[in-house]
Amino acid sequence: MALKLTDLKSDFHNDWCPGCGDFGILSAVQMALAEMNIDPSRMAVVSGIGCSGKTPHFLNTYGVHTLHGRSLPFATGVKLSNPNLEVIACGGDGDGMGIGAGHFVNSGRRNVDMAYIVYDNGVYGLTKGQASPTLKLGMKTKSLPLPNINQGINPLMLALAAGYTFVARGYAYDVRHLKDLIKKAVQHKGFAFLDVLQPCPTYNDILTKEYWQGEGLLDAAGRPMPRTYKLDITGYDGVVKTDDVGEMEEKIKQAMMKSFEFGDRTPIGVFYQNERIPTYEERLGARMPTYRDNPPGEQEIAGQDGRPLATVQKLLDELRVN
Amino acid sequence: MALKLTDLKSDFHNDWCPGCGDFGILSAVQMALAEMNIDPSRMAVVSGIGCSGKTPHFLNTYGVHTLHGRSLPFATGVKLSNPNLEVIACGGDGDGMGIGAGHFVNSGRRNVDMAYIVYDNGVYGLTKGQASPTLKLGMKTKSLPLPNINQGINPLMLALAAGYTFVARGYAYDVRHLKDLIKKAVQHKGFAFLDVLQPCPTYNDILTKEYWQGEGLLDAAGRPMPRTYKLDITGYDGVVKTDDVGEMEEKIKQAMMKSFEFGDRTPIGVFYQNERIPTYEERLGARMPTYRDNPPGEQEIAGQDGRPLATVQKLLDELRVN
Amino acid sequence: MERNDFSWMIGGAQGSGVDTSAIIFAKSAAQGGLRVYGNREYYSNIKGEHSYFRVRLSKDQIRSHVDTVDMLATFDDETAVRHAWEVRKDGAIIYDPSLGSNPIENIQTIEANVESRLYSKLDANGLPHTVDGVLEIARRNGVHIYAIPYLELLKKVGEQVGETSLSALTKMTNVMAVAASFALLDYPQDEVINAIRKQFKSKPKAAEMNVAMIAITYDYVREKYNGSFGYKLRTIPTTEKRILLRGSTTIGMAKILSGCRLQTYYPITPASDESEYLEAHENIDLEVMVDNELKSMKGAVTVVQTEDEIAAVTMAIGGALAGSRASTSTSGPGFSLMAEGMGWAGINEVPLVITLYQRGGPSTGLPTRHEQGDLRFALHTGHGDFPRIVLASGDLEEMFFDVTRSFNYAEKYQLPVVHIVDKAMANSDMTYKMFDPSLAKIERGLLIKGAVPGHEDGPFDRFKETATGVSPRPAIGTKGGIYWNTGDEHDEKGHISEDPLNRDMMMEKRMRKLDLAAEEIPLEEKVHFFGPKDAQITLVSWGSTKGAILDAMEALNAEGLSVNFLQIRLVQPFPTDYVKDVLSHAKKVIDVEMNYSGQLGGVIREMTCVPVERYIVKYNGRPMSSEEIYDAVKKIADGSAPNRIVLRNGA
Amino acid sequence: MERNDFSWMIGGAQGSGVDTSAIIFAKSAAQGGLRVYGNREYYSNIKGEHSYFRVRLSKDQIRSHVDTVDMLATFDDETAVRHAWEVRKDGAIIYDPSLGSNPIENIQTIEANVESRLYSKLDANGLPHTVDGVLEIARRNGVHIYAIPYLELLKKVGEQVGETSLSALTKMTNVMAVAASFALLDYPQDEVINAIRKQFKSKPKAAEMNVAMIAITYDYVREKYNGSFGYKLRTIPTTEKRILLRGSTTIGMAKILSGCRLQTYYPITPASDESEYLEAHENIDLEVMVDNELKSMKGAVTVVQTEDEIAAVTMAIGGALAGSRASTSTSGPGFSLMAEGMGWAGINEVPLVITLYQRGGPSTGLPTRHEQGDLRFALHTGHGDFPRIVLASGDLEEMFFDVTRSFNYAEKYQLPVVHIVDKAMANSDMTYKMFDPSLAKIERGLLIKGAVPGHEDGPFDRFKETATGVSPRPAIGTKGGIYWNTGDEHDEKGHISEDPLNRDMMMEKRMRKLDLAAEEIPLEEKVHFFGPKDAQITLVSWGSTKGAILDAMEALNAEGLSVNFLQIRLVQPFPTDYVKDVLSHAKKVIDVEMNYSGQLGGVIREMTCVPVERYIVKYNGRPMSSEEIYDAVKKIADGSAPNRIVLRNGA
Ligand SMILES: Cc1ncc(C[n+]2csc(CCOP(=O)(O)OP(=O)(O)O)c2C)c(N)n1
Ligand SMILES: Cc1ncc(C[n+]2csc(CCOP(=O)(O)OP(=O)(O)O)c2C)c(N)n1
Ligand code: SF4
Ligand code: SF4
Ligand SMILES: [Mg+2]
Ligand SMILES: [Mg+2]
Repeated sequence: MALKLTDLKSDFHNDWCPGCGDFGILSAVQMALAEMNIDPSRMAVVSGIGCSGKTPHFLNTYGVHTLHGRSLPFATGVKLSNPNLEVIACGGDGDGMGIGAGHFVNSGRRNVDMAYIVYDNGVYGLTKGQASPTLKLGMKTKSLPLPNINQGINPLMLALAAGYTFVARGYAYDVRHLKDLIKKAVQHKGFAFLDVLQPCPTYNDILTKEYWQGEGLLDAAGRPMPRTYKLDITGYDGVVKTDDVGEMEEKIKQAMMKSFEFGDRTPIGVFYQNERIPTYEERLGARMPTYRDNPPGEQEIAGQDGRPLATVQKLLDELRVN
Repeated sequence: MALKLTDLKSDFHNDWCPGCGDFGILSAVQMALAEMNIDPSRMAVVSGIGCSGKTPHFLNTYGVHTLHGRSLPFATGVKLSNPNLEVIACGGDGDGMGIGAGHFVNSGRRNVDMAYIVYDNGVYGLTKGQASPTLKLGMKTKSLPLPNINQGINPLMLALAAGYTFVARGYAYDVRHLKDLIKKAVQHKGFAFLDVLQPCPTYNDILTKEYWQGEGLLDAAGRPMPRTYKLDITGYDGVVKTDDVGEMEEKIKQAMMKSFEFGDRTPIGVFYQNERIPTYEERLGARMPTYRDNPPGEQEIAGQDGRPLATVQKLLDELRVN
Repeated sequence: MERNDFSWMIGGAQGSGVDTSAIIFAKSAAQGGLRVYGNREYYSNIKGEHSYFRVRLSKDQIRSHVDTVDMLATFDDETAVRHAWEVRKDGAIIYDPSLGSNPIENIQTIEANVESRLYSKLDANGLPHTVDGVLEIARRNGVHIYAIPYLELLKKVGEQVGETSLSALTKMTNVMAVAASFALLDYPQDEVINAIRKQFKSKPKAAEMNVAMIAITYDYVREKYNGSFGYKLRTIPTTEKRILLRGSTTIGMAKILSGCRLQTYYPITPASDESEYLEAHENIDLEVMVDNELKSMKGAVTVVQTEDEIAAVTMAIGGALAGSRASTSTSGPGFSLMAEGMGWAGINEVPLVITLYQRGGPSTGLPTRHEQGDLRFALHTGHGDFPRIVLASGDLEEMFFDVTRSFNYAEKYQLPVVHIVDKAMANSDMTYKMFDPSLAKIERGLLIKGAVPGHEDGPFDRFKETATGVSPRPAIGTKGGIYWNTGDEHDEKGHISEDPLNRDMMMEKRMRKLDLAAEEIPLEEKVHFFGPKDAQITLVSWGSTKGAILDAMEALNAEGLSVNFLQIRLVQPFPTDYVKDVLSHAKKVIDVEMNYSGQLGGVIREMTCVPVERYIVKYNGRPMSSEEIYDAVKKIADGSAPNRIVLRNGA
Repeated sequence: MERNDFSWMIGGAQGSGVDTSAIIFAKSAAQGGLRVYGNREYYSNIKGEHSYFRVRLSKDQIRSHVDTVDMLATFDDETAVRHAWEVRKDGAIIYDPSLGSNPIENIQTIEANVESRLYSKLDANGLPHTVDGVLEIARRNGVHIYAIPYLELLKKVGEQVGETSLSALTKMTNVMAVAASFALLDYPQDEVINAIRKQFKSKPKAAEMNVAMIAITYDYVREKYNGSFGYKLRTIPTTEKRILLRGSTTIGMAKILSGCRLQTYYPITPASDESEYLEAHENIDLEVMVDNELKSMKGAVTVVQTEDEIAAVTMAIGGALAGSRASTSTSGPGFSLMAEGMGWAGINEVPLVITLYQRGGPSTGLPTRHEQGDLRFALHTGHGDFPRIVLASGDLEEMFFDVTRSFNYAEKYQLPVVHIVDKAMANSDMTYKMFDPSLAKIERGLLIKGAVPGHEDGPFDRFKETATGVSPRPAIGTKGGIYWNTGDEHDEKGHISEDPLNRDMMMEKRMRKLDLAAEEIPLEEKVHFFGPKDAQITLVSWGSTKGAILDAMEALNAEGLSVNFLQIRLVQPFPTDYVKDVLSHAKKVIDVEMNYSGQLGGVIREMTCVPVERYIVKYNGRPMSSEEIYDAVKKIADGSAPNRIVLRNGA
């Protein structure tokens, strides 16, 4: 039975600010999940803390609203415990690249088969608008008393450096395009990173919806020219197609260069994708033949009366001294 | 008075394993500091935890052997408290890019005027040889029961993505070259990252001294060909010379591409350097005119009898209601 | 409980100006010589969820809120239906009549369980599920209901000042609720206008529009409700200079005064307001004696927003090593991340101040609500044994002066100090007699800066064993002071040492400093004792319950139930002898705490073996009112209640 | 103290095979029916620093080491000069005569303060600062000194087996010290050969070389020192099947048995040995009942090395949510980083097991040394109040079976469990009667997997209020079980809720589970009581002091000083009534702990108000010996000692 959009909506009250880009992302997630027709009870959405962190509560799937910066290790635990589940992590830019940067980098190394959506608004929304790690040096949003004193991180470049096998960017108000990106990220075999430009009308008065939709950037005819453009339309192809290391390096380089473009012409779409690298689960499976079919979370561990199914007699016998 | 090498040596017993690459790095640090003739009492060496973390104890400067993964925020605290000190952070690859990866990334954003030397041996030395974040996927050092299940990080690429303004690589047994790199790193205006290939003969039997010096890689005459080569000899120039953003991006791209080279031909030297970006201290100074001359750690705060020098009467007066 | 004071409440959606209007209310009253206590409740949300502000006024000293509301000023439907129940008989509700017929089910931000509780009350009274239904119940309970047609009046203001933009006009709605309140209370219009002018100092146009609005509101109320509300508010002439202090400002200011020059933080509610205050005031005024003359100079506080709280605590430690008075401020989740760093500061004898703003736990808990649940954790943060000082303030004035004490302790005893405050204090406003900052004295202990006197080159015995356990401490950068720090056990120079004898010496040296601190710190800084020496009831508590307890105690004593109150301020080192003496001679001890498990009670039992058996606790996220304490003490006193009473008031 | 047993020590540089030789020694003895207790001391270093291994043997049950060494086997200079002092009169030292004239100052790895202590002893005896000087003092103290010319004998072996590589031969030096020891003890050569053959099972050539070496060593000793050493070691026939168990193996094995299927860890001494054991045994044997027949199958334990301990704890929690029995193992610094994660598990009622291997703190402390300093921190980790269970094992057998208990508690009460062990246990080896794994019973509580029976689609009330506080818990992935987790306070479905009534309900629901646990967990799992009911002295302690206390207690009782011992195992929920009853009736209570502040003593005072006033504590990083406890108890008993005795033995 196909899922309807409403099947994915929880009835928990949404308290994001009016006009928040988070709404666009939420819709796109709901649409993507409905279209992919994944059984909601075989799915977990795992988030960090922030405005964005509330997302799981609005979705009718298993939801895990974790700690600030920790969505990735939590999500990894869920997924490795039961690789038969679909796991999506999400959270804010502060959550992911500030306090969570260590997990961000090291999760790239693991390549667990999950998707991670970052709500990139340049600010710490829920704590009232402090600069987030993606805000550029010298920017002064209305929430800041002084211009940002730190350089901004380029999330895509960081993801490429960390080893993510799918790196993409979406825009919160281009819901259909974003929906497709989310589907790709979820369907990607490996760890998929999706950075979403998310206007925060309450605190970030620079990277607003109006900005992205071309305010002040007019074409000859005086029409605003959107500041985002779609990569695929330009013929850009970020997908690695062979096991050749050279090809991989080429595609990474290409994606890195693309990732420098930001501002008046900001690419959205898939920057890089590589399914040739084994996932963490595949690597585990290679070591433990029963891993996939009988994963940790589904293994029976006890028989009648609590008798452990595992036997350690052989191990004990190794220790015998007489 | 010029410093002698011995002025920089503490008399604390060194307990690294025989043949450890750390000795090479230590010598290079001592030589560099002696040549730069920095007053040891105006200098702090701040380390993390690991074999490498013991470094400060062997140096006759203020030494701060901190917590696992935390050398950078500790060092930042020392430096921002007193920007007139020379501060060098150092530590292992596990320390810096495993547990410390979050600070690694976010320190890049700050660009505090310090140097950071990573002892990159591919393993967690002090805890007996587990895989570190720089060990490549599938490598099985003698200390590992099974091949490494994680992808390795490319530290240079990560540093570039994080915004370091000086990115270099040295080799522990090329002490003179390393010494020069350390001097450059220390003298660099901004946050300098120096990754050092450091053989760990006890646990890492793959990236050994013999490997780097060309074992099994013979030229036509049957002589081993070293696997490292010096960037500057090839005419490579990583230094940004203008304020042009285009030049900066070009140099970053160039450095990233260079950083892919690893193995039979592994470049050492300065990959990227940019002194055009203001340091964190400069940014602070722009906001607080007294910051440089009267920094936090040197400010007098009390007069006779403990009378606070700061007066808050104006602030209190703002709160008056009658 | 008799009240000789007045309790006012205003509510509205987050972001709709509730805070501003409450402050205008409070300042108008304070200007007129009234004492003020105000506190704010809000959701962990940016825009839209319900928040409210309570302001209590009195001619006498007050230090806490009461549950009963004398006047509820509303300008939205949600505030009316949520809070109408709290208004006392003969009290007043101000509301917008155009919202009267709004069905409750249309109010999105009301939780399902709150909604169903409302319905069952309305159903029991046969009333519709609307604002009017709720107000009708209030009316039946003897509450005066005052309709203020905000929009109508605002349009009139617009006509008068020539403002046609409706959105510009409706921005004044909340302040209009204030004006209506004062008008009903017959409070001098000039005081309100005065406060408004100060508030909008930098926006003269807004100020004038508001002034016009006030006049129109006063006229309307006078005409329509002339004298119908029984309570009149009068100014009280006073010559005492007073300030209206807000908790989140208090510590920032005191840090400037106390010489804190490096503050690190990671944003977190409710701690980050302090750091943001510091950032906004980073360039500070100094008065330096130069050639026997006081000269005005400038200095600076460096404030660093870090990537997480681990960086915050370790960076502050680094700063302290290099000679700064350094601190970090945080709340529960952030403090949990600081455990490892604190241990490092402990073993390296680093003067570090952590300001801990407690909020509802565990975990993310109730991030914008109140609790005092972190005491035990603060006493035992981090693995292993190391010395620390834990100091808890009970009100804003203590908060202010305890900051200097915290830094002094940290430097004199060379250890981490946890200065515990909480959400209730951070988000409260109170009038005080102007503070005298010259009462603050800075003591830096055995810090050496510049050069070690008489020391030749070569390593310095930073961790030299001494009788007190405290050793001279050169800041990094001091000539002749080179030494090492390490988280490992170390010798006198700071080098790693695994030698068992050295270990014993160092453990004992470090822990001995607590004995010194216990000896040197004066009793007044450790405890406060209030009320009659011999009393039927002895209340013991810590932190911000102080205000409500004192208010309740006064009322109980006035009624003849003799009650005294032991406030514990220094929890580590614990003032064991004094507390044991007081409690073992007390007739009936009741431990009062804003946490589930009665954490201080446990500490007292541990340290004194006095079996603290009676508890008044609260953990629903809302601070205790003096009424709740009053009631609970009475019940325990007359034996009509169990030994553990859980307070549950608050919306 | 009389001893009916034998204490042997071997030492050498880290990496020189001390561990292997000690294990061969222990196994040879155990094979012969002797009981063995062994423990290892080493520096936080990879190669070169001094380490030593003590093996104690007895025909009777023994559970601890003694300080006095009967025989010290050395093959380097450092071991001789460091440990000669510990050898009792009539004991023996085996040494390499070629090292006798080595000056102590040439031994790089001896700390300056240790060196100067040695010099002053030598100077007082007018002896040179050499190995010979030290041995001479021992000789004067009545110690037998046996020179074994290792190199000479090894060359002989080489000739015999045709091995000319000197480095291949010198690899046998350490085992030769073992052979010499046994030869002096006149222990059957066959047992040693047997043990060697087993040890070198996979290296037949090495085995044969060692066998030859043993013969030559035995011959040499017999010839040169025939019978000169008084103590003879005899095999004791036994039919009891025995194992020689190592602490670091114990828990790993028990986790396999107990159904732990996801283990996360970040490397740290001494915890990571366990995870590495699990990794090496990740493919496990199952016996599954299929069609009424037991079938052998394979399963797997997934072990993940994470980037830090924050990831380790949160990943384990994620795993537990998805239905695995999940755990993480760590030591002090790592545990400090887990504080925040633990609180999340608390508020979300996640069954999580943290195995905490205590080591010397605070901070990095003494990373390879022993301490029990984390009890208080484990009881209060994380901000706010949430329920947890804290269980402490006292020996390897308890460690083994407590693992199943920990997982059972975690799942039955849906909360984090901290299972506390320590370095002393992790790095000790002991003979036990073969364990019976069928004693372990798995109880998963209200876990629902697959599908919620009878539940329609739509959210599930995961946090349903129940009388016990425990609610049915669907694993993520369960049909009909959709619910939410959040670190915020939440309603029954797991959605964020700030409602005060809901908050109270949830706090009470969670905390109530501790009452249930206290009620259900049998007394035998909470405490152990040893010795006569009425005794002059009652010792109370927890953790690995158990062995030394029992050994001391036996000796004291044998001498007529009646002593009993209350071992606390479950520290949270605390067995208050039982402990209070025992201690308030005890004549003289002494709290024995491996930490500075007597942490358990504080807990007992807090929970029972029994004023625990006498303490035997130790914090120099070396485990307590039974002799030390014996001596201290005697002194306290006869009033010749203060109320707090600090033990300081150990090198
Ligand atoms: C350990 C910890 N530190 C701080 C906080 C406070 N906090 C809550 S949300 C947040 C930042 C949110 O910013 P971001 O991750 O960008 O999410 P957004 O609100 O912008 O969606 C912070 C710092 C916390 N919950 N936990
Ligand atoms: C919080 C914490 N976790 C774990 C450890 C244990 N530990 C000590 S050193 C080390 C790893 C060292 O590896 P690396 O940083 O690469 O340094 P190396 O020894 O290789 O120089 C670890 C995990 C610790 N000290 N603190
Ligand atoms: S603060 Fe910003 S990110 Fe948060 S809900 Fe409001 S608009 Fe969205
Ligand atoms: S373990 Fe490796 S890194 Fe550590 S001291 Fe030995 S050789 Fe050096
Ligand atoms: Mg954000
Ligand atoms: Mg390393």
